[in-house]
Amino acid sequence: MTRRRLFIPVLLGFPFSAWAADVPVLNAADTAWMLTSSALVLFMTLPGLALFYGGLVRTKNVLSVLMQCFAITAVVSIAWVVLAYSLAFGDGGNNNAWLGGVNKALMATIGVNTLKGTIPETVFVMFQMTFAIITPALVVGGFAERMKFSAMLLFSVLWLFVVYVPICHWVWGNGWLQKMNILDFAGGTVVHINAGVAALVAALVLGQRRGFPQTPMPPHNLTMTMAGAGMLWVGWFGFNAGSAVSAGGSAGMAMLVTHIGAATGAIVWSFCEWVRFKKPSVLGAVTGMVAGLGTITPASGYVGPMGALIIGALAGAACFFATQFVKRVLRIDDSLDVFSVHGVGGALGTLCAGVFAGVLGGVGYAQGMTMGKQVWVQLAGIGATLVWSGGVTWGLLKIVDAILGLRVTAEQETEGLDTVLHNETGYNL
Amino acid sequence: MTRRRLFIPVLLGFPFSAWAADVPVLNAADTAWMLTSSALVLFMTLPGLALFYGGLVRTKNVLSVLMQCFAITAVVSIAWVVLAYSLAFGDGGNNNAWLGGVNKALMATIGVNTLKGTIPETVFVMFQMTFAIITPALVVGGFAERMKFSAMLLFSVLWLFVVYVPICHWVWGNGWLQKMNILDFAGGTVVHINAGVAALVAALVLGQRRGFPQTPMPPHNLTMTMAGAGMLWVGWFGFNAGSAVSAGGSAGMAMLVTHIGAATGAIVWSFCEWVRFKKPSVLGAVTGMVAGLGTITPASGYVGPMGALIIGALAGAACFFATQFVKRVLRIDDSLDVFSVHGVGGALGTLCAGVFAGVLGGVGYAQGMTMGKQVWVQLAGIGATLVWSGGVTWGLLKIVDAILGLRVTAEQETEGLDTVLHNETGYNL
Amino acid sequence: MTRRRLFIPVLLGFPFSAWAADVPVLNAADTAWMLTSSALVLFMTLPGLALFYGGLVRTKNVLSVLMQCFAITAVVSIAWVVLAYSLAFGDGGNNNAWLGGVNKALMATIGVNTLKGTIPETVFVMFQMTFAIITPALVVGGFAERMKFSAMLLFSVLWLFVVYVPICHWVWGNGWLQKMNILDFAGGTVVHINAGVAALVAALVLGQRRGFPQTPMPPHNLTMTMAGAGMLWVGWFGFNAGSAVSAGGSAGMAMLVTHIGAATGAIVWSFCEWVRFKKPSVLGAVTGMVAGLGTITPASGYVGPMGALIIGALAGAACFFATQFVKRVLRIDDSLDVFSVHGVGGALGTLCAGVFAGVLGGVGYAQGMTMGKQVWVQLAGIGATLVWSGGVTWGLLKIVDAILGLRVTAEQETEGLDTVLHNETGYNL
Amino acid sequence: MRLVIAVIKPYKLEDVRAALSEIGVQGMTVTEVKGFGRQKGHTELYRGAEYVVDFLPKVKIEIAVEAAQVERVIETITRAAHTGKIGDGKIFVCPLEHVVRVRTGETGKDAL
Amino acid sequence: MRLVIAVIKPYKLEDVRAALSEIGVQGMTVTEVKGFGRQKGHTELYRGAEYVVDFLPKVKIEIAVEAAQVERVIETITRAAHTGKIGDGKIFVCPLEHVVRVRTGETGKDAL
Amino acid sequence: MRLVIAVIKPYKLEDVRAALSEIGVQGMTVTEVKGFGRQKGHTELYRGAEYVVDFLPKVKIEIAVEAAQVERVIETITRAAHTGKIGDGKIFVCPLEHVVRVRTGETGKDAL
Ligand SMILES: Nc1ncnc2c1ncn2[C@@H]1O[C@H](COP(=O)(O)OP(=O)(O)O)[C@@H](O)[C@H]1O
Ligand SMILES: Nc1ncnc2c1ncn2[C@@H]1O[C@H](COP(=O)(O)OP(=O)(O)O)[C@@H](O)[C@H]1O
Ligand SMILES: Nc1ncnc2c1ncn2[C@@H]1O[C@H](COP(=O)(O)OP(=O)(O)O)[C@@H](O)[C@H]1O
Repeated sequence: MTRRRLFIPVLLGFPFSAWAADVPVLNAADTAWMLTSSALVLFMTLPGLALFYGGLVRTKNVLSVLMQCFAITAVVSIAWVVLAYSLAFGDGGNNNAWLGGVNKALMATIGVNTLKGTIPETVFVMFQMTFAIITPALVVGGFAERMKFSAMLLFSVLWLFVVYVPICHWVWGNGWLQKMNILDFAGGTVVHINAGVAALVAALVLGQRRGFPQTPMPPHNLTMTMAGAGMLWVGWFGFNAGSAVSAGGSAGMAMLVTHIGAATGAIVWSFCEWVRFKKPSVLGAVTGMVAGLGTITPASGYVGPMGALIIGALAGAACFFATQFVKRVLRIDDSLDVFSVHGVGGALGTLCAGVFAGVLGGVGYAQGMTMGKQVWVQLAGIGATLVWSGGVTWGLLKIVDAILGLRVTAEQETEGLDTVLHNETGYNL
Repeated sequence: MTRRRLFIPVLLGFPFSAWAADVPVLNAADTAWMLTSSALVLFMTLPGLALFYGGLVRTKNVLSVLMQCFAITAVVSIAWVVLAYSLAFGDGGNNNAWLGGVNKALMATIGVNTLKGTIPETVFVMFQMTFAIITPALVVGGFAERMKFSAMLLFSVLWLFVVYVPICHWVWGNGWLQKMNILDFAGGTVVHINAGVAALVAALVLGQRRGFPQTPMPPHNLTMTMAGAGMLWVGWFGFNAGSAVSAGGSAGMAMLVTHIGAATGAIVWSFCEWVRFKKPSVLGAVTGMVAGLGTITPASGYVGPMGALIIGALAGAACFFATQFVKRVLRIDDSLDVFSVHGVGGALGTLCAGVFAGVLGGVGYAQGMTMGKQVWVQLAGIGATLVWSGGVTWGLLKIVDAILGLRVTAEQETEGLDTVLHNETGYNL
Repeated sequence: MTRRRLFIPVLLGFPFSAWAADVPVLNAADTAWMLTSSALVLFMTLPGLALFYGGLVRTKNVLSVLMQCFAITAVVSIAWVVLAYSLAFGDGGNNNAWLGGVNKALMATIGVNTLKGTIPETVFVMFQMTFAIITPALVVGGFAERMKFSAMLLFSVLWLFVVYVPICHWVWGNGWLQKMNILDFAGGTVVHINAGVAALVAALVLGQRRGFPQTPMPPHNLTMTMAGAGMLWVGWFGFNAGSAVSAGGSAGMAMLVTHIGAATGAIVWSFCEWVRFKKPSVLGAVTGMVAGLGTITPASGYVGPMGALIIGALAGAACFFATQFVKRVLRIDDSLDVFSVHGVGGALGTLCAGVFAGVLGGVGYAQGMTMGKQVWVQLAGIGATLVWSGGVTWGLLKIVDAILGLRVTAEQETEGLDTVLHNETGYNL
Repeated sequence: MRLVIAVIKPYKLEDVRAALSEIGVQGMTVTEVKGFGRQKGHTELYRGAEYVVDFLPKVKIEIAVEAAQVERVIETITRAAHTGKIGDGKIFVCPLEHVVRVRTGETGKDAL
Repeated sequence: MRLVIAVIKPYKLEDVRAALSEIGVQGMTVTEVKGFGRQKGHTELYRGAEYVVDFLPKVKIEIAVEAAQVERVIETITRAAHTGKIGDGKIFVCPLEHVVRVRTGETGKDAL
Repeated sequence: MRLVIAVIKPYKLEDVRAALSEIGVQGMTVTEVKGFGRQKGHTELYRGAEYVVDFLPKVKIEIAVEAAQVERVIETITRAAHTGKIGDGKIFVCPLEHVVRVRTGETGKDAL
């Protein structure tokens, strides 16, 4: 019994084995790991992502970026508890293919002893909340240094409900994509493609920062970015290994392949830089790491170490060239390259999950699936996310623009958002 | 056996099931979570609180604040192992209502296999130690930028033994307040009111910093403060969810309500700023977060998500106005607003624990208690802490002043404590 | 049964009880703790050590140090998965006393359900990988601010295979030292002596930085160093308590003694400074902490709290005087004092493990060992590490020098490695 | 010779530098300064404690030129740094007796 | 016109600025500098490596004024910056030939 | 009196200060500046975005001296700051009408 309870989820590669559903029993070890994972994923956003992003902007805007990450964390958390969780993971009845229900709004029916699989549902709520937080926070990179704080807040909340929640439900809430057996272990579609596309659309709708690309806008503090990068790497273990929702072999393998993806991504990106620009840079290395992590994310519960090596390598190269292309050829001011790294990486990884689940020590496919079929399902998931996230994000931005206006004035942008929007300055050294 | 050992504590949802008490058996899952929690709470102080505080002072004093947090950590740790733990959690015999005994001094009788409930006592010693560390570290905010290092050290050690240890024993060491069934899950009285009051008294005894309030003393590095704030938020999961001393539903709910408290506190404080000063600030948001966390702390194991929403909201508003009042009206230089945030928040939270344990999905009261009775007990705890902490802190400061002198000279204060006390400067950029 | 499985490892104080080897069963609680520990130890390097070291160098070289730590992490990770792990922990057949085999190269035979003791082998691979990462990263302190990036990379990879892997195998991979029952719980020989000696040799081979010791080279950002120090302290719990490879009493005691070592080390070093230089410094306190941690590391699974007090105190004093001696008397530019702190501390701790395992609440010796015999074994381990690490490191540096050249030009060193090697600058404030 | 000292808005530095290069100014020395004048500063608020920041970030450019060039240099800077908004800055001209190039020991106009 | 250059202790800046405003000085330019003089610096120690820091943080104030005002300005600064302790600083006065206000092109005293 | 303004390479500051002390220069004021001139800057690359940094870090030293001393001071600085490589820097000399020591009110050469 014990063994089955522990290994079934592992073999199937997703959280709740049928068995556990029948006879829900709390597993304290799984709970311990999920409590830890939730802390790790929140750590990715605060202070991880905040520092990673904050270091990349100019001094006069550093607080505005930290504030955006922080405010999104606070506001999304409340929205999640009040309604979003229920819409994502509640029972949607007949429409469940598309959206969950309101039965769990305000955490109704969730008590101290309510279980979800082998862990308390409160922990599952927390864990999933941290994903709902970091996704809109990633989008910040697309409109950094020029968006109004009020507009950013309104947009992020709307986006959570209209973009994140549905896609999350489709893939993890027993929605239509999950029914098609899509393989997205920790959020290639839900988190990375989603955030990447939204950031690209935001960059296009808001337009370039004043002076882009002529004026140099070098990162104001790469040591801060590096500190954030380290935290992202560590926190990502909770993100991916936590997505096993149990403390067993699946979590272990997920952690290992995640780490391999990060390392390979960093190495390959640095290698590309070394060849192309003669010198490897710190920013390049950490960006390659994020690319590797974003790419391995959807595959992390399905592939083996060798698959991870290949995925990480592809990620480093693909995201490197995507960044060059968007920045230098298309001249789109996706300020912190969210699309090139997370969008491209997330799509690549979702595709690779379909392939490498079947080879090089992958866990294999669900009954009746073949690599061919699986790849089609993966493409469906990628396509659906691209279309929904791209289209709806565009619409939301237009609405918010009509209501509040998206962008600060030219003078304000020149003076810097920190003093203009928050009456503060980052440094008084 | 296995199943019972693993699941009973869990099902009952609190630390030591009667059963476990009779036949103490190690629960590896609880142990795993408590090891993690201990790491998380230490992380709150180093580097969390150190950075949070360090960023708020002026450049010339940043190292002095980091040093105070660090030195307190080191010195309190040794004091804890040598004697303080025993006085707090040892057996005080007939006087046990007031103070523990010396039977566990020098960790006597504590071996590799000694258990406390379902975890090794060594882990319990560590976990409680991290609380004993952060409490005096919080007090630093009251006398920052002007206190002698030697005086700070002596004061902190005395304070640990004469103020922290007794109160800790009363509430958690089977002292008189625990016997009265006070509800203080993770330290509203022991940690927050206690630190807040001590900081206020220290601010009054030492007096204002030179030039306060005319001279501007803006935070020298808000990015550092934000980094610390993120670490505090994450670490607080260990603080509150760890206080369940088990990896089950109680820990899960504690983590969820803790998070809700932090988010609501941040939102409400920012809202107050937005209305009152036209702009929300980063410092305001993170301060509201700390207020929410400090306030939910005593209630975190007893209330439900909706209760947490209300508690967090009250915290944000109450602490915001308290800060304005102490700073602008009373003109007390509680330099980093420890009293307004932790003192007021801790008291508010301790009171709310008594109320919301009984409603909105709270876990209810101990046998024979009603909301009315419970509120009285809570008030008794708040009052006792206010009086003891306030009075004894005042006395200790007078004693230390007589022995070493509390304050650096005017010249030294002008030059800055880093070079004067530590022969170092924070930045050589 | 259960009890035996849980406590045998504890009593013997090392990972795999014979019993567990016979009937391997996954223990989810141990797994949860080891997943967490792996994250904690990676956190020590990124961002912990990177920030700790980065803050100590001059502004113009800060990125080069961050890059070295980061690149080592990435490259060692891949090398570990591809071959190094297998050579360290694989089966070396007849030569197993000296080196492992290639049977686990490319993670062959390691699947989702493969166990190592009570945890998935993937987790064991990850945990050990983090040790293989931080060891060469520590060496960076010896050649900081003057080494070519390419040479650093080549050297680190060669060093991993030729120096780290063998010593790791001797001590933990059933090699000759383990067969002699050497007591090295978490890496006094494998990690600290090893890194310390290598750094010293590197400092000698590369020579002093230009202008050393006349020109002042003060740390450019001690707040960064302090932040890193806090992360090291916290992460070290994973390093030492994780080395129990189970979530039980052994891990608990390891965490407690580790913490005591850190605190005492910091206090004693500060005390020495106070007496010797009239003022205690932040850098001194954190260096003493690292000294205490490095010293307690090999002993952490064997000694009791009182033993830890003594070990920490010895560490603070010994490393303090060693630093003065190397810097002021020998005038060797071991730039970040790796040898004085890790080398001296590691050797001291390895010796103390042999002594304090037998007294003051130590866990005692393996059958047939006495304190006398044990001390000889410890000395053998120390000596072997000194000789192998010292000699081979010297040879490798000569080889790399011949191939790539070790050092940047004088002009480049004056301009700073960040712009010269990486086309970046740390700060644009 | 003259030492032309211009205090301008930071984000105008690049334009000014370019404009000066065009008219053949070989070199200049730039300092980040804080300016106080008619232009009002901004307010900062920290937990309700209010600070009026009177000093605004400016950039000071020092250019040693031959007397003959002064007019053109002034005219060039004025044009390049001009926004018409308060706070555009000032140009000061001081007499310069002597110039030496450290590298070569050249003096006077050859040193410029 | 004259360019008055004062090097003072940093924490005296606010007093000096206020005092100058009172006597109607409209503007000034401030630079953070490091001063070397009779006042001794402090020592820093890092893991036993000792560094004597000779240079002390000072603030340099540059004020362009009409010749007639110079005396009052000097007298005002001296009073406001005075502590009587070594290191109070110095005031230097250089001739100033020409002033231009970038915004308006005004020159001479109108530009001040 | 004269105000000697030298712009040199940062890592030469210590040598120059020492050399000046030897010839009895009591004090000086130092400012970190960015220099633009013949010496070329370096390139920075961030994710493929390329920035040419024309401005190089330099150090500006201001020394008030008696007219008689000027020659020696110039000669001393030139020697101490010299590397022979492009970018060594420049020395400028301006007339100085008046000096006051804030602490004592002393003026002229006594104030130096
Ligand atoms: N009398 C002065 N002496 C030195 N610098 C001045 C003086 N007046 C103004 N400045 C500098 O010029 C800058 C711009 O002046 P300000 O009066 O704000 O606007 P405007 O240049 O439009 O008159 C100030 O920030 C200050 O740096
Ligand atoms: N000859 C000089 N040239 C330029 N600046 C000087 C000179 N002498 C002193 N200073 C500046 O004045 C400051 C104060 O001078 P110092 O001799 O320390 O004290 P005091 O002003 O009391 O004589 C110095 O730190 C330096 O910045
Ligand atoms: N005309 C000038 N006015 C002011 N400063 C100048 C001028 N020309 C050069 N400088 C300063 O001198 C520094 C060195 O000059 P540069 O032409 O680069 O080399 P060199 O001193 O060998 O001629 C420059 O970085 C700049 O700071």
